[in-house]
Amino acid sequence: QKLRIAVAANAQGVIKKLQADFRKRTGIETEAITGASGKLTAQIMNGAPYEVFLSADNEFPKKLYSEGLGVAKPKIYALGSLIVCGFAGGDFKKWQTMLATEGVKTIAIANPKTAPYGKAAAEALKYYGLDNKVNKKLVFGESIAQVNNYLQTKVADIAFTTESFLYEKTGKSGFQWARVEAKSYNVIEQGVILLKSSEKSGNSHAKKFYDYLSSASARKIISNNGYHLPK
Amino acid sequence: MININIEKQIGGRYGGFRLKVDTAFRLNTITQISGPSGIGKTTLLKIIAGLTTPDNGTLSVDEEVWFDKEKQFSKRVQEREVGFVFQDYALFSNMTVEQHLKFGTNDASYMSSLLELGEMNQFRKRYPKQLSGGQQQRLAILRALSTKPRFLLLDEPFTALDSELKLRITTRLKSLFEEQKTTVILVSHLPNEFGKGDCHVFALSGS
Amino acid sequence: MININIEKQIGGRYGGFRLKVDTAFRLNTITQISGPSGIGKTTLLKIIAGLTTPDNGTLSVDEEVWFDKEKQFSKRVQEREVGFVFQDYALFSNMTVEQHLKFGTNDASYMSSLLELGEMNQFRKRYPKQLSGGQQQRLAILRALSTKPRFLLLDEPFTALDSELKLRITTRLKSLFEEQKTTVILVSHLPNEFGKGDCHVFALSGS
Amino acid sequence: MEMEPIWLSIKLATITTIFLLFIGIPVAYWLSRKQNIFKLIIEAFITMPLVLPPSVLGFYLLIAFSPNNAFGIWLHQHFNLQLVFSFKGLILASIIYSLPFMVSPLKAAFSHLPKSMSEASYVMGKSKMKTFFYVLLPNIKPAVFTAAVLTFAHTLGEFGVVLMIGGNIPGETKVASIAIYDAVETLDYSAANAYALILFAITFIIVIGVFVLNRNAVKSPFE
Amino acid sequence: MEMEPIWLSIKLATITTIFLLFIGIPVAYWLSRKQNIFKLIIEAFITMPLVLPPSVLGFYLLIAFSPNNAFGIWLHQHFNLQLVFSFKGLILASIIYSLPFMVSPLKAAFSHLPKSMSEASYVMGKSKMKTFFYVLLPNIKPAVFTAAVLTFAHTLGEFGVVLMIGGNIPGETKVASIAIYDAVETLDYSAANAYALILFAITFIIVIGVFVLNRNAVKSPFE
Ligand SMILES: Nc1ncnc2c1ncn2[C@@H]1O[C@H](COP(=O)(O)OP(=O)(O)OP(=O)(O)O)[C@@H](O)[C@H]1O
Ligand SMILES: Nc1ncnc2c1ncn2[C@@H]1O[C@H](COP(=O)(O)OP(=O)(O)OP(=O)(O)O)[C@@H](O)[C@H]1O
Ligand SMILES: [Mg+2]
Ligand SMILES: [Mg+2]
Repeated sequence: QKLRIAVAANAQGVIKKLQADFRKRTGIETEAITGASGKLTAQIMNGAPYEVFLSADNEFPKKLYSEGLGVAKPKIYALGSLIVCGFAGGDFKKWQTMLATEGVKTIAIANPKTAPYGKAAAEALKYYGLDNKVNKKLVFGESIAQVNNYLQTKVADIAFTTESFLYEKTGKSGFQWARVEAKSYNVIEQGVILLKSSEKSGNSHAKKFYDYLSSASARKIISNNGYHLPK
Repeated sequence: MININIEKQIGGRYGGFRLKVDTAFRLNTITQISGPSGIGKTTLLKIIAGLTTPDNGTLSVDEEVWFDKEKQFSKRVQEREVGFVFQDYALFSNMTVEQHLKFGTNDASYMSSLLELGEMNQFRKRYPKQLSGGQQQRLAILRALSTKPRFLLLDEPFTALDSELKLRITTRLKSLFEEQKTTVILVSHLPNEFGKGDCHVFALSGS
Repeated sequence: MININIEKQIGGRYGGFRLKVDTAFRLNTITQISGPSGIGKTTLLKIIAGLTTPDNGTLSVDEEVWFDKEKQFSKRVQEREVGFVFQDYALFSNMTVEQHLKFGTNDASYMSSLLELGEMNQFRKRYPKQLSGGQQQRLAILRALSTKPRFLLLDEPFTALDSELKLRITTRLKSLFEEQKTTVILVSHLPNEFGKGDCHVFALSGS
Repeated sequence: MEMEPIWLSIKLATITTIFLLFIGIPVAYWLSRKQNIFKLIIEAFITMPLVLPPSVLGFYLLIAFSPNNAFGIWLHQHFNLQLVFSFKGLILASIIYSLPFMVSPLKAAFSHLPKSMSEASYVMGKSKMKTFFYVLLPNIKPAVFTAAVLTFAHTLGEFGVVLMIGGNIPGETKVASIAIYDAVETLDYSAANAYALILFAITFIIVIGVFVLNRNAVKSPFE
Repeated sequence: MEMEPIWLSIKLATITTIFLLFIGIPVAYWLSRKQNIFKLIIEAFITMPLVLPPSVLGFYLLIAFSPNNAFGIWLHQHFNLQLVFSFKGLILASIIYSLPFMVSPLKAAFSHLPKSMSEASYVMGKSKMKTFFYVLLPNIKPAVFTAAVLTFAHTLGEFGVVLMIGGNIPGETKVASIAIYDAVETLDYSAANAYALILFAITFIIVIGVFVLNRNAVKSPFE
């Protein structure tokens, strides 16, 4: 039985690289089950056979822990980095003014209610006093993955997404982007939790992977794929 | 004797009336029911077959009760051993002529004698849709015979047949009825379908 | 004259045969077609109405061509001004008696005279399912008359009527036909449906 | 809990069902007439959208309707119509998605009607059109109701397609199915339950209403 | 691109369709007989799952089947059956979800059959059962095929329910619809297109095949 890791949709790209590196180092086969964090949480609470859960935020892991489903308190494995990205012409260094211009018709962000990057994007817009000006242009993706689709297929002119989008495998030519300053939104803590079901299965692979996430090589992969690192 | 003493309210708001029948039909013979259109002939046959339930009364065959309103008893349709030729045939559109008969009997030689009787041999493989009106009517007769019923209820069964064909078929039917000791009840607008003097007549009339 | 000279291959693999008709029917009179079951009477009526296409030949009414195989011409069913009483009635199950007639005519007084003719007045509001066999057949006749067709094709239209009712209805029909100058073609197994000497007879036979 | 998504959903489902009645009935009738290979292929194509997960279908529609696309540009220039992130786009997408649920039952029903029924109407001088509306269609009433209910319910519950091409814009494309999805995602189960209950209640009333309408008007006194 | 999800999907859709034929046909027949208020309510309930977004339906099923739940525990103890995150659970969920697509068209078809057809069989001494299988069912063949095709296609494309209670486990619950969803989510459009094409091809073949089977065996020589 392979080790089953539940992974938030925004980390789909990086998890593949982590899995490969982990196998190279330990020989342990893993299986990533991706989905929206909320969905994965609901599943775990109802008996899903996942052993480690990498969430897009830290609220869901905390909730699981408080429900007694975690082996230990969740820890942060990555800090999300919000970018503003698009193919519309304009100066991305001054994206704050660009968003309000005529040339930008649709701006995609993830649903602030369900997705941490959406929440961060909304905070940033508010911080720069843009929320009222661009409200009419906003479209919402179910998850950050859907926002990325809007961007990739160019139905949205601009999108607030995760920096890791830039490392997904499809071509990124023509895209311009800028980091959103960290001060403008609350830090996006992505938590990982080692689940109780890993104890039931009896082998120590889950624990190994959980520990591996804090290793130097894992941290390097994480930071090379569009995330900041926790201290 | 088939003893009939029943009542049934027919039709609701518009032109409803009460069908009352109190009579007895002899077994092992042919009884012909006549009466104006809409008087309740088809309804009476359906009551005998158990397809329609009277509001009141009793129905029995010799000593055997088939229906008794007071005792809340009604013999199941399937157990009455009747054959029925419906006025509108009610053929099975999914079955060929042959399959209709097979549905009633496993006896291959009886089956082919029936096909012979109805002059339907060449249409064995046809579906009802592929038959002319008279051919469909003959199939309806043969299907009713296929189960060798003790009682045969015929609702205007020869209307689509030309007179020569009708004569050939009724003649053959008569000897089959004698052989199988069938009790036949026939609804028809024409007198003496099976030849003179060979049948009892019951005229249904309004009350 | 209705000039008919047509051929049609009937039936496929099993018991197929070739229907050949070469005859002429007089206008403004009643022609009665007879012939054994399955010979093609219904088919012939459908060919006249334009519901079935012959393989070969021509069909014309006086000088007017209705069908010509060589010219690839066939007059549309809707324009042939025929009325048709189908052997199986083909009533509209979604319409009441009244609605059937309204579908053919807007003339309220004609409608009620038709209901009178068919003795169907009390069943105005009934659906076909709620009618007895003979009542359904009368409705089929009335519906066919409702459009005041120039040509009326009747496929065994009186089989479900008792003899007295039939006599009353055919008598009324005859005067209606005279009034409307209807050309009537009637398929029936009984001779002289409209009284002796009043109709021409065409016997359809195999070739 | 907001009520706006509920209204939007009902509006979307109603409009879609009405459109689909207009489209589906003739298409079903046409398909039920003499079969040929061409119709067979059309019929297969109508069923196609079903086999894609809704969100993937939504993705393809997104690309098809995209304003960067020839088709999208054409729509925009000639009709000033923008289909992505708009209510109109949702309607079109729902129509495509629910088409088979409308067409298939109707087609089966039409093919059960006896040919002689239409023949009887033709000889009365009635056109194909008139025959269709006065004779054929009334005779498949139960199937029409069935198809309409399925379509309506299916559109109410539709979610993947709508989410993808709608962009979850409040008051425009944020329908009830998305609201309930959001509620579940955020583990806000009481809101989810409330939405579910309302959707159930609406459907329940509609289904019961339609079935009462559909109750066979013609009752035999013998039954 | 892996082929396993495709096989899993076909297996799921086939099993679900077969089960639903067994369940849906008798239910549809029963519903088509004399209507009463009780049947009406059952019928409304069958339609209910439709109006929920699939993932929300999946969520409720997840809770219902959850091993933390009385029902889930009971299933586990008495049948050693675990319905969440297992292929068996997917089957059950798909059955619930697709039930209306099976039942509704069949019910409409049964209600179109003339009563005299079964009466003719009863007087021949045939039981209700035998009448059903030899007379009624064969006469609604087109509707049965329609319903089966809709159910099959719909199960192939089903996704929200499956994802929720199945959990995307390779070889067990990772069906094609999820694989294609994942492909789109990760912007792997070429894989998505490949999956879509395969799903289309399969459905196309099945639809064409069924319609050819369904082609009316009885052809009038006059048409
Ligand atoms: N679909 C079909 N396939 C093959 N043969 C058919 C089909 N329909 C009718 N026939 C055959 O065509 C012949 C003529 O049929 P038609 O209905 O015209 O006969 P008919 O003279 O009206 O007979 P009847 O007096 O019995 O009504 C019949 O022998 C019938 O078996
Ligand atoms: N569903 C119904 N609703 C109301 N009245 C009905 C219904 N079915 C039949 N009837 C009426 O019941 C009466 C008896 O019908 P039945 O079919 O028994 O007549 P019948 O004697 O067989 O007539 P026919 O010789 O015309 O076949 C008819 O007057 C008919 O109008
Ligand atoms: Mg009768
Ligand atoms: Mg005939």
